[in-house]
Amino acid sequence: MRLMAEGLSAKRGEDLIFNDISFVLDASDALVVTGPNGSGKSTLLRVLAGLLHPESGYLKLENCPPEIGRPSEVSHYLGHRNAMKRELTVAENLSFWQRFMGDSPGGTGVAPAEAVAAVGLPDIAHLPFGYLSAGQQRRMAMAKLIVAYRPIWILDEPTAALDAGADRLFADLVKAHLGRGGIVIAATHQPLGLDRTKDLQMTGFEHLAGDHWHDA
Amino acid sequence: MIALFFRDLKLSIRAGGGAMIGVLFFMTVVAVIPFGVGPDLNLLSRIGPAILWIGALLASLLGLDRLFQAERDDGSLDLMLMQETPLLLTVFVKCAAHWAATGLPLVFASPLLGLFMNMSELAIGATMMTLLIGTPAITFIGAVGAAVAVSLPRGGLLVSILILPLAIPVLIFGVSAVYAAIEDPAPFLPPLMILTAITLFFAVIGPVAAAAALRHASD
Amino acid sequence: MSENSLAIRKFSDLANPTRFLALADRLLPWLSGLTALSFVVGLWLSFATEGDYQQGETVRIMYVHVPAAWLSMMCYSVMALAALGTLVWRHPLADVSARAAAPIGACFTFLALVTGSLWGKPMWGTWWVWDARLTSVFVLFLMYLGLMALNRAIDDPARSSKVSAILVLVGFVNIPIIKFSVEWWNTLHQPASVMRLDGPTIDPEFLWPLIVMAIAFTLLFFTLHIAAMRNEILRRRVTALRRLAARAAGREARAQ
Amino acid sequence: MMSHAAYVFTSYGIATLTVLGLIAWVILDGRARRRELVELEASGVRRRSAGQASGETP
Repeated sequence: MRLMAEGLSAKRGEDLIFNDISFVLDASDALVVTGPNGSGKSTLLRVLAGLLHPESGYLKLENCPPEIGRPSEVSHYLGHRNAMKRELTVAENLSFWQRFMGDSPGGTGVAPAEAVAAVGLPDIAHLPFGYLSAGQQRRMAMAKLIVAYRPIWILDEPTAALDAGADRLFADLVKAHLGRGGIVIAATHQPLGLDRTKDLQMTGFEHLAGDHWHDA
Repeated sequence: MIALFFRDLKLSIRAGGGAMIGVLFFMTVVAVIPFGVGPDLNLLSRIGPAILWIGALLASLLGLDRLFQAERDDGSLDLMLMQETPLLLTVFVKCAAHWAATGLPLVFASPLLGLFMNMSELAIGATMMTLLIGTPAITFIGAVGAAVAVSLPRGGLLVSILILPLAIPVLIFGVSAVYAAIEDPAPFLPPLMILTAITLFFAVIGPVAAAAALRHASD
Repeated sequence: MSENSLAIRKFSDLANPTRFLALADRLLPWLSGLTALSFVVGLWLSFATEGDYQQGETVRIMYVHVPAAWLSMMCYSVMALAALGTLVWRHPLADVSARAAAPIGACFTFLALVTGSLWGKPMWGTWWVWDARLTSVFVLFLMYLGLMALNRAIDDPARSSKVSAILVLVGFVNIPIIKFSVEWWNTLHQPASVMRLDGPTIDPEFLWPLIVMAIAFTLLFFTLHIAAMRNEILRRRVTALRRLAARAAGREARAQ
Repeated sequence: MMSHAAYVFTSYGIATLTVLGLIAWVILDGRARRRELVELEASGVRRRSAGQASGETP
């Protein structure tokens, strides 16, 4: 499994956020995207997750099973929001995502109960999601990553609302995933505590790309 | 897909869900009409089917903007866009769940309100049948409006303005089918068949346009 | 214009707003002159011919009403074409033309409705009659208002162009259904005692003013459409520059 | 009841009013945009290509 990005660039509205970004990620590689606020980290991750059409450049998956159309079909995306319903209990949320997403070829997800234990909150799976604190909710969102197997993980500031203990726990999860030959792309400020990672420094605002409106 | 259907169903029945609001709004609208129109029964029985249909149309328009807005607010819309299963199917299942949660209760509430309108059994039966066939069409068109207005702050009001002109044929054929059933000369079947055709037509156009709109609206 | 700019070059050089502006500036004086001329001829013709034996003077309303109704339909088809332009060929100016055409289309539809009802008063005795054609034009008017409300609600043109294009196409697909259902509805509720709207069979004497007025209206539409597109481009240019100013100010603040 | 000619006159009157309204809207809108553009130019916001040397590539 190899993820290749060539000359990616993306626009938000009229502004060009980043230009000509390329990288290659092999199995058990980790890419940490750093950069000041508003430098396009989240935009890049949304492009990688297929949620935003890149203005130019392309994203390709190599030596992966043929029926995979877009890289986004085999990737998890953990954004700022937790994608969990407040009224449903944690167990219902997790089992829904497990049945809805299903497993990508080459791996199987763990049972919700096991996933909740893996993030260190085994006994509150029956509570409605709205009752949990921000840190607990973030951990449950991470539990969603292992409920359904996806080789590529795209994480947007995963450790935002987490305390030190949870950080270490999350780093173990990521290490375990990399150990199984997965790929991780994380946009974060604090170091993830991983040893071998590739780095991508986002420079930020390129220039106003909507030039055809105000150009000569 | 079935998981999504039952989850949405569970969600709309749970506390925050929109199921009850639609039916209550439908009842209040229909209950208020006689106060405006006056209590004479034969007038009410003549306009009964039309009032029921207009009430059902407005009630289903009411709950529509929450269709995608809730998903977008908590981030699950992003995950749905990424999945391998075509977005079209996901939108279709969400519409079916929304219809089951809000449309179906309207159909079950209509006989009770039919009595309010002093409608004959035949008219109540015909209204229920046409509502059963017609309300899914409104949900499917409404899905397009909801998808278009998903990224707008006050999208809710816009949905009904955008969708009303498109829902007029459904209203026309629904009510004309009921009147055809009541007055003998006019045949009941043709308007009903056309109504079914419109529902099937929107069952295709709705999800296709809504999926395209969602894909473009995700910034 | 830097060649490797990211806007996608499409079939004609019109894709570049600046060349479009230059073309518009050259074309508009000619077009407005032609429109004025055809209006003068049209009005003269429509008033020179004597009234119809049955309807008397009111037939002259037809010379305004029928072209306005045609225009409202033509304008929606122009918008549907523009919607295709945005979605299929990703033409940057397509959304501009759709956004510029909406208010004009709405005004023509409003005109068709008003003149229709003014024509209905002397002949059918009521201001508004639920004739099949009037009703479907009214529904079209509602769709125009919906589209204008949508365009106004989404402020960021880049994101809203595709979404409103989809809605225009969905509306366009629905026009035949609405037309059919209104025809059905009209015949159901009202036995066809209503006089056909298009009045007497058109004999050549009325045909000429009608055709000339139709041409005049069409020219008027294109003049207004190009001028409105020019305004829309200028409006986007202003927003782009304002964003540039904000961005530049932001950078200086960071630089100090 | 208004005489027939009155209807014709009113309908043409409304038609001209609407058309004039449209033309006025287009002209005024255009002028307002140009005024804004002039203000922006005056306030030092250079159009990207008009301002800097042409050498700068995006």
